[in-house]
Amino acid sequence: MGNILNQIGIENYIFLSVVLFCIGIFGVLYRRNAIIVFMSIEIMLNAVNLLFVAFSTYHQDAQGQVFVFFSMAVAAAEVAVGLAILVSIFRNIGSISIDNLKNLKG
Amino acid sequence: MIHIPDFAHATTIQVIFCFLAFITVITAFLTIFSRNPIHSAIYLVICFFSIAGHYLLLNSQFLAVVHIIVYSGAIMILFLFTIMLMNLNEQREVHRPRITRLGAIVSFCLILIVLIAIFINSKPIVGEYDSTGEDFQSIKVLGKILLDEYMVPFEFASILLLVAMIGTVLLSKKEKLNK
Amino acid sequence: MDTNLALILVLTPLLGFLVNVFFGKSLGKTVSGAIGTIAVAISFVVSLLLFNQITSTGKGIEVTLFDWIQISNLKINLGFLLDQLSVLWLLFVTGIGSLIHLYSISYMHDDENMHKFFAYLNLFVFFMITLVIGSNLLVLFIGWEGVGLCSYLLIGFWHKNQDYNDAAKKAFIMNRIGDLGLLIGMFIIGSMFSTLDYATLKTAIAGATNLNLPLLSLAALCLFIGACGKSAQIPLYTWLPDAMAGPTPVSALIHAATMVTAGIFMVTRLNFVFDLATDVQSVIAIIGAITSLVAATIGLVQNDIKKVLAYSTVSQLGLMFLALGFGAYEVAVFHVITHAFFKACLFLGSGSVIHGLHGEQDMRNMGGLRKAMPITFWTMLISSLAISGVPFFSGFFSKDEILLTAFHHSIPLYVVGSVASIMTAFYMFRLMFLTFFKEFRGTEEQKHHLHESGSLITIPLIILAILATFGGLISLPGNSWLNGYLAPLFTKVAGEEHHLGPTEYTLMGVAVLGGLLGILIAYVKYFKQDNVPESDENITGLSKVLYNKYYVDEVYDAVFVQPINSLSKFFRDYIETGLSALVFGLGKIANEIAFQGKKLQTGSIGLYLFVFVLGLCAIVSYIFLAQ
Amino acid sequence: MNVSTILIILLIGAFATYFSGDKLASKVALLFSLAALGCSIVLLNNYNAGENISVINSWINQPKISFALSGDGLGLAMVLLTVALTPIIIFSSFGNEYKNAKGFYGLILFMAFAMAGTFLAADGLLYYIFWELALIPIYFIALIWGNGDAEERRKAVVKFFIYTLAGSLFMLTAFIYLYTKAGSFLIEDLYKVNLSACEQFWVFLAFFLAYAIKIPIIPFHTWQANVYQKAPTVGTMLLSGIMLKMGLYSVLRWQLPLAPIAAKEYMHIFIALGIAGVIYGSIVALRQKDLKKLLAYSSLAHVGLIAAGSYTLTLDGFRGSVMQMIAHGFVVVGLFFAAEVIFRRYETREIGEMGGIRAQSPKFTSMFLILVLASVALPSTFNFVGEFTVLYSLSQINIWFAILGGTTIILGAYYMLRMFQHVMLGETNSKTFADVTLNEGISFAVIIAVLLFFGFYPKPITDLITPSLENILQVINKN
Repeated sequence: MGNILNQIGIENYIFLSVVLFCIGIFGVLYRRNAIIVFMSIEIMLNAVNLLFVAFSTYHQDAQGQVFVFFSMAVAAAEVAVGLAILVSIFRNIGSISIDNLKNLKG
Repeated sequence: MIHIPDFAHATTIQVIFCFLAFITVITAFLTIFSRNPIHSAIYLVICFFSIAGHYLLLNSQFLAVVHIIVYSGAIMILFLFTIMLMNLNEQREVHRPRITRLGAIVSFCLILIVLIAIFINSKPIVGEYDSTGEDFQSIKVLGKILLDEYMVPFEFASILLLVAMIGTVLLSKKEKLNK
Repeated sequence: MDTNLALILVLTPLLGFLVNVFFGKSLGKTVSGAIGTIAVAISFVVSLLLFNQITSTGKGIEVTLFDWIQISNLKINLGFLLDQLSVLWLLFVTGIGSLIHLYSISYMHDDENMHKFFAYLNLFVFFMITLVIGSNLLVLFIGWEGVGLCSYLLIGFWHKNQDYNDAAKKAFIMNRIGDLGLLIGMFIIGSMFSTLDYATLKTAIAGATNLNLPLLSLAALCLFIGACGKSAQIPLYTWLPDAMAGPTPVSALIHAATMVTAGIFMVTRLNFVFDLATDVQSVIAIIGAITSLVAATIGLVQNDIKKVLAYSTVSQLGLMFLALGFGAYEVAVFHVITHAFFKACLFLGSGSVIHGLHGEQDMRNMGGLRKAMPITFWTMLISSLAISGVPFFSGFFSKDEILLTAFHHSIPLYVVGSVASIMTAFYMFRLMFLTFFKEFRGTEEQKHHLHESGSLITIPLIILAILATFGGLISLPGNSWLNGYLAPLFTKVAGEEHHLGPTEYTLMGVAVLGGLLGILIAYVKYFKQDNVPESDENITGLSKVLYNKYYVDEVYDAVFVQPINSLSKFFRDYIETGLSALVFGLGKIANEIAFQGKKLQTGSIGLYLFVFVLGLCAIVSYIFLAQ
Repeated sequence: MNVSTILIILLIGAFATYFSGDKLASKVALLFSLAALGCSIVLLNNYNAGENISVINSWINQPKISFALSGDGLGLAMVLLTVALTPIIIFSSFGNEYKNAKGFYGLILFMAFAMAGTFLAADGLLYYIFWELALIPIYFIALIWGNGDAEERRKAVVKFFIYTLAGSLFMLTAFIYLYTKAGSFLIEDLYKVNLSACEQFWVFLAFFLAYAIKIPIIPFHTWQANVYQKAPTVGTMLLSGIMLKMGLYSVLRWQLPLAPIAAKEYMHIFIALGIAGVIYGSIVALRQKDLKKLLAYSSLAHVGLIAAGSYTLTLDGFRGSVMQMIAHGFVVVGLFFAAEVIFRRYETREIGEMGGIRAQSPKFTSMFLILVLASVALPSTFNFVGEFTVLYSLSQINIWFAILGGTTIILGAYYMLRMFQHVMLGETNSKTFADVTLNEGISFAVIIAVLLFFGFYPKPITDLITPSLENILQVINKN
């Protein structure tokens, strides 16, 4: 099988992941709901992962995919801990709006 | 120049790609814009599935499967559980100042423009793609690399997950102790 | 042998000092006084031995003890040089010193700290000997500052009175101003000739080619400033009258006979330097003459018996500097010696009077003491005649020589000196008439206690009066033993021997007449007309200016002391706090930045992310797009 | 036996004192400080006999830091000053009761250890460590056992601490920069580095900041007076007697040889700064109401002169300033002790509340007066030898420096005698003033004996320090 990128082009993947990444940023800025913010972060992570895989193919090298593998592990851990924190915050203050999470205010 | 797919003479793969990309972007947007978190989560699942489709398209089956398992299977379920646990099915975000929206839109546009500008600027790097036909992304190869070259990080990843698990348990448990 | 003699000479007074300091209190007053006196007397005997040796061999003795200070290009020994000049000085320092010690046993007997007094006096003699016999300028400087210290201690001897302490402090500080000059002079000489040793310096200067004369003159000027401080010349003379706050024997020893002549000693010692600096010599002569006149005018109206003598001392010192300025070193030395005799006698006599009146120093409250204190009267009269230049007393010869020298060099300065001499005669006899003639003007109680002082006081007076009478014999005009004795010291032919021609006799006559005129005016004013000086508030006009010493103290206070004090206050209150605030200000700025910066941390993740995005865009576009 | 023995004795002493309990602490501390003194005298003998008493051990390989202590004349002289003053300082505190005495005396010995280490260290980083180590004990001594309002004291002490620490950081930077050039922190290697004039300027400046604050040279002196006033007298003695000398010593040992071109280029500025300190310190001292503050400003004036002497880059200047350092160390300890003696009896440091002490305490007066006179450099005291040499060296650079610097003998006499007059003289004070006790007398007598002995016979010290100063001068003049 020939290289798939010959038919699609790496630039399209780059465009796609850039757009996805921007959507993620947009989501973080736009939404106040911490869960949605989390989801936006996941979108950003996936945008990057996608790019990794695309370039892995481009370079004919498995390293990129290995990296994605690890990034998934990290994302899983992060989500687990992050959601646990959210839950406990929700229990404490009854809201998960990030406007209420200003304990770091100087 | 940006390579614009020619829809009239598009190959199957190109069509599939365009379709998947469309779904990905749309669902990502919907994730963000839908008022109900549950809907968001469901859109996100679709988004993840489409990304897994991309992986398949790129011929990395292993990753696609892992992606579906981890993201759609584990993470999203976690999200859903959490949303349900918090009873977040109705919209709670009342106040959303205009400045926030403006900021969000500005950053979105800005980063998009910058990134694309960079990409266009560095276009010459993108050249023809050659294939040696060498197998580099089958499960067999990946497994070898993971357990050979990346043995230690791999183990660390497991430790990380373990720690995250313990941390999560502790985080949830402590509240009960306090109350 | 010589080393031992020199060490005995120096260390006996030091030993006396140590004994008196550590055991004086337990030894009792008389014993401690005796120890002090004997210590100085031993030094006197040693001086006599040395004098004998030097007159017979005609050569100086050099004693080097050990290296003292090492500086790269000059090595300074702690060593002594006993030559004609220093032995001469030793003789009258230790001689008059012994007499004054003897005198003090009686004079200070009522003071509870008598052992301390003797300790200080011995220390003074120690330092004075060091000053005189040091073989280089720095050893001289030990003595120089040491006598200043003793002067400080003794002026402030009655330390419970803060005025006295002020006077002591003033003396010390004014001396230190001079000392700085001396130090600078030493630095210049040291860097020019790489030595501070007199003998080496003399040969170095004699053998030097291409001398940097302006620099040498500067050195000489600096040295002269030092001499000004110590010998109370304008502009540094104001401490000496104030120094009369000390016990009278101190005034006699330190502030009349010995310490104040240190400046003359130093200039004489370094005659080879001053001979080259002719400009500086003129300065010395002019300052000497002016000092002499100014002090004499102030002396005219003073009512405190010791103040009169103090200004008289300043005036006489001025005359000595006048002689020095003309390079007539032996003449100055001659006057130093005769002046030491009669001024010591006068001070001791006034001390006797004060003692008799239980501390009264104002001449307006004296009078008629002639009968009660005959010995004091006669000795003081002799000394007054000597200082006034009445023929055949010692002062006549020495003062006449100075005026002669002045006449040969500069008529205006001669006139100034002569006027000062006439005034001297006037105020000295004003003092005599007010103190010893007419009726007693003090209280009844004082009158009741009037008595002649004891033999310990009168014996020194008598000896000094004899010396004041016959002291002039050591340098008779035309046949001077002193000039011959001192000749080896000087590079130039020791002054031109004055041939006693008609000019000289005329001048002598003029001087004698002037002196008699002064005495006559005093006689008319204070004996015939029975005037008593006005009380302080009635003094007006010129007398008031004179009585207040031309307001020099006030001027110094306004020009130097007050500005420094206000500067100090300004520095303390503003600059110090300002600098401190500056340092604290840095801390405050950091604090303020933190405080303001804190506000940036709104806790709003949205804002953080927005800024983060902006930053990211900026960095990324800089990296990738800026080429 | 080598110089590290002194450090070991002092360090062990510090711990032994701490563990000996409050009652024994002062005696144990005295014992150990005397042992250190004895040890240094033995070492001095060995050194004079030509024995090598230096130590070089490698310590850390990467970066290359050695445990190097040099036992040359200069270092030894300064260490002698330290270990001679430490017993005096400890002994002088015998009349006071300190709570938690074991900590107090332990810290004193620890500080002596650090200061001796600073004087001996022959490795840049080791030196820096000792240098900063010396700061810690004095911080606690001043903070815990100081006097006056606690809040004000804390403010003064923290200012001092941060200020000096900030200065030292510049020095550390300079050392690291030099290390990148030399590849070693050893002083010999650092001496060999050839820097360009520009680099030297910055290195010089960095060192200068550290030392100017420590010494202190105006206008970096603002910490001084307050800390001197607030610290317990023992702390003040340690600070003024020894710690200031760390800065002055370091100028000679580190700053000048490491940046000779810059030193030559800018020496006039720094001499002028030193002399400005002389005049400024003297004038400010005139109107001080607090005895310890007055002495602090007098210290400022004296160290200004010493610093000026060091910056002349002549052998005379170096020699004079080292001698003056030693002399000033002794005299200032004596003077602060006198202030303490008065404080023990009158419970005040306000000059206005004193006066009329002389009549009641002849011995104390004599001793105090001798110290005052030594401090104004009366000939026959050691201070005169130092001051004369320094002023002479200044006169070789420019006669005006000598004249302006020489005003110290006038202004110094003015403020010191003024102080003496108001503290000691005048009408007998209504409060009784017991004369010095035997203990106090011994401390005074030792200090006075040292000052007078070396005043007449400074040769031993000159001979000790001259070779090493010549070496330093050689390094400075190598190109």
